[in-house]
Amino acid sequence: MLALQILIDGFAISALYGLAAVGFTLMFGVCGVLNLAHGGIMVIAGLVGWWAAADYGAGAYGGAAIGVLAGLVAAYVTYFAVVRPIQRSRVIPRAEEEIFLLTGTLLWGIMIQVGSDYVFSNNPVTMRAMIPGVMSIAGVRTPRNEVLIGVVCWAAIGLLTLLVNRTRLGKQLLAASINPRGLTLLGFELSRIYLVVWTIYGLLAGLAGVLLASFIGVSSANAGALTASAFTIVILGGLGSVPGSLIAAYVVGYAETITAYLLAPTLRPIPALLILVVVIYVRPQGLLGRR
Amino acid sequence: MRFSPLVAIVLGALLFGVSAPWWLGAYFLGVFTVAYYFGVFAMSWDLLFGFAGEVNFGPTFLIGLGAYGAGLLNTAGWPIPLCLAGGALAAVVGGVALALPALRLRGPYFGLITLVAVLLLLDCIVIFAGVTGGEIGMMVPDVLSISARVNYWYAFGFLVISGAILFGLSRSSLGLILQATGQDRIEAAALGFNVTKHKLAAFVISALFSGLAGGMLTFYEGTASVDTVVDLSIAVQIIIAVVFGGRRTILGGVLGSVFLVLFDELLRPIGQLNTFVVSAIALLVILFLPDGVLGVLLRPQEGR
Amino acid sequence: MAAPLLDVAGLTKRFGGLVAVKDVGFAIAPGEILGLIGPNGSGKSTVMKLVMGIEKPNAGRVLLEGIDVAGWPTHRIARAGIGIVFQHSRPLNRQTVFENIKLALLPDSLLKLVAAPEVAARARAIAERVGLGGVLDRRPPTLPFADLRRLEMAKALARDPRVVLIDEPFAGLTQAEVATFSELIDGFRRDGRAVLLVDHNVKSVARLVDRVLAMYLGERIAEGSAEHVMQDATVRRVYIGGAIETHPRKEIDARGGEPLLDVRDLEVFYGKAQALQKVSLHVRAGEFVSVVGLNGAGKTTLFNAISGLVPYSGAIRWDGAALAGRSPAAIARGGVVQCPETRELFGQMSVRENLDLGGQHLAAGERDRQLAWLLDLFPILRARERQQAGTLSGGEQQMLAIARALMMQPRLLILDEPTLGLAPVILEQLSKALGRLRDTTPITVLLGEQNVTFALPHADRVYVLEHARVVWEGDPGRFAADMGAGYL
Amino acid sequence: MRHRWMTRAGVGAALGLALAFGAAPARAAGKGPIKIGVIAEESAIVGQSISQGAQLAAADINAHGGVNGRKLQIIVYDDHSSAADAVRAFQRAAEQDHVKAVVTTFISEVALAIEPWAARLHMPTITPAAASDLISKQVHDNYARFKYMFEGWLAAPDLARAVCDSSHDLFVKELHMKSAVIMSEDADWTKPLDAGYKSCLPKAGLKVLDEIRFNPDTTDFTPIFNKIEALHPDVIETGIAHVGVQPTVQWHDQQVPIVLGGISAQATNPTFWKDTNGAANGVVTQTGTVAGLAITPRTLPVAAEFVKKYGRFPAFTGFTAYDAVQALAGAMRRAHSTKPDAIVAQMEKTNMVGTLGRYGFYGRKSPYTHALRYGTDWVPSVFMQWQNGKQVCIWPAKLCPNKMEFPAFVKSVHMAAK
Repeated sequence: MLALQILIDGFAISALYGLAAVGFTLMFGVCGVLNLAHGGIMVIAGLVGWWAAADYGAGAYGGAAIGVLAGLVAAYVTYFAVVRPIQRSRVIPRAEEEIFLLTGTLLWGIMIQVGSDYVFSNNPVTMRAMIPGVMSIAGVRTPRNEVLIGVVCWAAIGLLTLLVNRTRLGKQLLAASINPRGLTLLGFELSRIYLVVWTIYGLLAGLAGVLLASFIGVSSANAGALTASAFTIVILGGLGSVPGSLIAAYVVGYAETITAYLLAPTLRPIPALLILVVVIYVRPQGLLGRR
Repeated sequence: MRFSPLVAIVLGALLFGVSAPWWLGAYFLGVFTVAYYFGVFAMSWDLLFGFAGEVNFGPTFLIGLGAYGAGLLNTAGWPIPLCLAGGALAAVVGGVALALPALRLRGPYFGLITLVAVLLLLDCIVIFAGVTGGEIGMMVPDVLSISARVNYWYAFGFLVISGAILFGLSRSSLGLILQATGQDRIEAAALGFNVTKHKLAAFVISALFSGLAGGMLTFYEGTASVDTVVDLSIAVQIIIAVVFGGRRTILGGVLGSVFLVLFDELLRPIGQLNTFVVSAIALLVILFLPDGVLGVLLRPQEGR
Repeated sequence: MAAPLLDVAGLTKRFGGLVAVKDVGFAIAPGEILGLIGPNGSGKSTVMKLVMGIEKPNAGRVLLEGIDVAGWPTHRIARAGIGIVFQHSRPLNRQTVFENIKLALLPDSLLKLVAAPEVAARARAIAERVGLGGVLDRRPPTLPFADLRRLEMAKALARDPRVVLIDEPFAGLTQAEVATFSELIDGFRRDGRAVLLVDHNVKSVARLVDRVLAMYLGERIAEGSAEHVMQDATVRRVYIGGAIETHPRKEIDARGGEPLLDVRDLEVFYGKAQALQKVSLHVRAGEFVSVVGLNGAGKTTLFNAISGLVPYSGAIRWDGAALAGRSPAAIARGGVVQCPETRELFGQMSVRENLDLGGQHLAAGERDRQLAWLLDLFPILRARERQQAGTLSGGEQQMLAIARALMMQPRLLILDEPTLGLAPVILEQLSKALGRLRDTTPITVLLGEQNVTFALPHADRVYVLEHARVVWEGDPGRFAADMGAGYL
Repeated sequence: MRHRWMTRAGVGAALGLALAFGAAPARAAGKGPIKIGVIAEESAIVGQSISQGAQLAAADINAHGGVNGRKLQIIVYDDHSSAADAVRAFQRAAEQDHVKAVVTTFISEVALAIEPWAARLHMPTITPAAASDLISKQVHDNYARFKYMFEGWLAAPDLARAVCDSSHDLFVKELHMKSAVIMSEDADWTKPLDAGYKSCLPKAGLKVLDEIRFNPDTTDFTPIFNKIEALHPDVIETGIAHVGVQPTVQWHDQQVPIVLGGISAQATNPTFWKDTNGAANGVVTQTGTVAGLAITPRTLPVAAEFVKKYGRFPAFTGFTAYDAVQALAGAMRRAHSTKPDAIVAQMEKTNMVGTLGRYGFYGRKSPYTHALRYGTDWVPSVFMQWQNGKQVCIWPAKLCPNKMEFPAFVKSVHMAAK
């Protein structure tokens, strides 16, 4: 019974972790950008979604849609106002582009956090469950919304997998992550591909933010922690590896859930971090990362 | 011998620093006190980044170890000087722990590890909230002094000594060798330099000063808190201070720190949004003046 | 002959499954200069790195004055008396030339923070010797390229090494500068040092060396005096190929008119090094033009300029319009498709996926026809359709790269060094495929090659690129007569 | 070349001068208004209510002639709920702005960081919400040093007593409940709270089945609720302030069939219903007051003013901060002085009608020196329940005639009744 409970509870939260991390890792894999404003973008999506659903009267689904859209807009702003100017700057040495991108997005993330603090206050908010009520899965009472979230996360991840593996656009993305120069020589504009990736990324981060708001709630104060969590998962799974991130999300999700059930809720984050430290020293490229 | 602009700037800054207690109010002395400690953080970071070429996103890992190490020892009843030494030692141990992967890894992976180190320290502090005070902060029994002037002199003296040592090191033979190892470790090795040894030294020096400054800041404020010495936003502030003031100049970091702390304070009347404005300014500087203020001021020298 | 200073034997290095260096040995006596030559990928640079300890050998010994230093860390080897002059100089740009030289004279100590007083005098003396005496207070970014190379020489000299390794000593230098550098290196001989010059070909080092060791695919293929090695049959086959054949097509020569591709006075700089100097060439529709030249002559730079990948001055016109300002991808879509030396395959994707990506710009039916045609042209790819591109053999990868470029139905196909690192039997297959391509389609080809035997048979016209300049232009029939002897 | 750096030096000098002038007015602290500093987190509703309550009190006082002929002026500092920011703001308030007293923070850890500074700088300081008993214990143990610190809200042991008293009436007598599980965030203020719960709940008739403490960073409460549910308690007695929205929403979404009671600071926010999308329905918590409730004659007028001025009903800290400023003003009036020791001496004698009850502090003999007095004669501590979007007062019965109502999924209500 307890095992089953852990299995079910861990599943949804892990799926959410996974969804929040795949966009982040995809971005690094294809564009080589580690976006440290990631948590901020998710928070914006959650807060705007909550606002639209509660204050603006868009309803649960309308609010969710508006929230995802907000995530997309925030991603575009990140790209056009911060990332692209750094990439195209003539005064920033190429060798140091990385640190400029990291500090730039980090600064931008702080601006998002402080800005939404100002607009929404840092009170945590939760979006109304899209499907209220509970259901029984093999005797374990589970909120329907949690089931829905698990399903939506996996649907999104499945769609992304289909997109990457089955469509022409997906092949371009895959190719860009392997060899951008090769793709240029075949007549594909990398700038267009990057824009596509930022779009996908914005939608994923927006969706993750909205689901997070409806599952456990968001607050502007979470922005840093959300970036850190996505980051931890992505490092654990291997930078740029989507399947690696998913595996890592489940490792972290279940490690946390098991700890919370069997040891103590206070110790929840510890095992995942210990795993991370071991992985970093033994296999720094992550579980499925390539060097 | 030509009178270089750097000498003029340093002399001006020293004059400002020495005379400040006579014409600045107690509160602004306090602001500069904090800014000076941040200046040491920034210089230590620049030694690692600008000279040894290691992108350390987690300077607050070292600072936090120093601050919390000193604070915990003080809670245990040790006198302040011993606590500072203990905190600095903790930071040096942390620096060596960071250096080990740094010597094996290249590219973004090392940067990631430094970030993870900060997260780890952060989680430890939160989890062991019983002794560390968690996210809110840890109160330490002793303070350096309650007089703003005395505190200012402690900070100013510490800054001047650290600045002289770090700047001296950067201009010494060691600084030359560090730059060579930072730029191309193969070429440096081919010139006969033991890269491992020198990198380790850079980490130890950086950690030593970061840890000391962290401990001093703790005993100035009477608290060690995640928000002032560990949080990633502090790491960002340090990196921005260096980039703003000028990378690879050591002293530029002090300039950047004073700017950031002072501005944050001057903008306090606009309320919560002060952080927003300071971040925005820093972002613009990063985008348009990547060489930093001191970098720009000293540039004409190079065009001879 | 005196006892060798440096005595290398049985040196072997494997990277994964690839044997980069296989059982290589040589000895250099004091005051002797040995040339180590081989085309790109032959393993010569790896040998240099193994001697210096930058890579660890899997087997073999490196005796320096009788002490085996193989596997030592680089800095200990350097301290033991081996110095290296890297091809790409990376000086400390914020320090003066004087400080850069001083750096190389510093002891490997954490505690000696102030340099010993005699260091300054030594640094000045070394600077005088390499010809940097007048620019001691300048910073490297303000120096001309040749002075940067001098600085590298000075740094290598500072440690007073018994053995000096020099990588591509003359790359990027003008003829006059080559002379002064030769003099400098000759000075090392007079000092009694042992010198190893590593270069692509015999010709550039011939005047300087006492002996030459030629490598190919990781193995030693010839050793002896420069003349001897130049005449060596194996060496000639590696560089020139076998007997030169040509198949002129009269009808092409008769066709005049506007060239499809027209390059005028092209100049390219990498930092301070000039990679192309006033290069002009043109290609008419349907022509097969070969650009031959040794590694480092500037072929790849030329093609990258055409493809819009490097900034240049001068004019490149395609189909009557300037290409400047267009993105590399737009140039490729416009019909100028490059199949680069590095192949740039998508290693983790299947052969079919690689080809499909090339064909994405075509309409569906057209794409299928093109694919079917290409799989007929390169039957081996049909058999490997599902295999990951990264796991193919070198020859198969090259065919895939060409096929992928052809999937775009280019109007001009640029082939850069397709023979690089390939076995002779594969070359033959490749050559046949090119022949079929030329004879059955109206395609225009611009081929860059070091291997003359491969480059000439299909060519309608030939350019010879040497030292960043076009030195000869004509039809392949005359090449053997005009250039045959002087090419190597 | 030469004159170029001369201009640079000139710019530097100008900057220095500007700084000097900027700093100069700081010294000229004359006979103007009496300044009181408010240090709290403006982004949090609880914190915002503190500064708003203080401003409101100052406006009221100034409308009635001020203090000793001088106006009161409130200076607000944002501490982002960080101890270091708070200490920095405290120093600025004392040394730069020369305030005469400080009202600060709803977080015990921040108050504890400020306490030594209040002692060092001799600054009368009152926290309108921080509940840790350590704050008052330090005053008790080292009075001469720490006497400047006051707790303007019930200390945790009193909060625990209030929860036990109300639980006895509400859960044991009315609903026939027998058992409880304690669920508290790991923070300074919950340590004495949990200790109080454990000692007084059994006396009130509720057997304590377990005490679960969790990380304040926790976002997913599913395992905690499942663990609690497995113990089959009748009620969960909480001690939460850093978290609130998330456990409440998850309690509702997962339909945890157990009453949620105790202290949930965020649930006292009027915005809590909206923040949780109504998941708060049925939640019981200790609070200061609720809309429409007249604990004292002052409660309703102040609440009305608050709504008029700021557009919404305040969190309980709005009232405690209001009372704190009134108490400080009263002490200054009685002392005819703004000298720290005089203010402190008069503060100790405070006995006024506050907005939440009769307002006064425990004396030096109490282990909780300078903490707010609890009891039916003093501050009674009200319990409320969210019922269909409204905060409804349910205890003490004298003030609140309303009945509890629970959503259908809270089965423990009926189970216990049987």
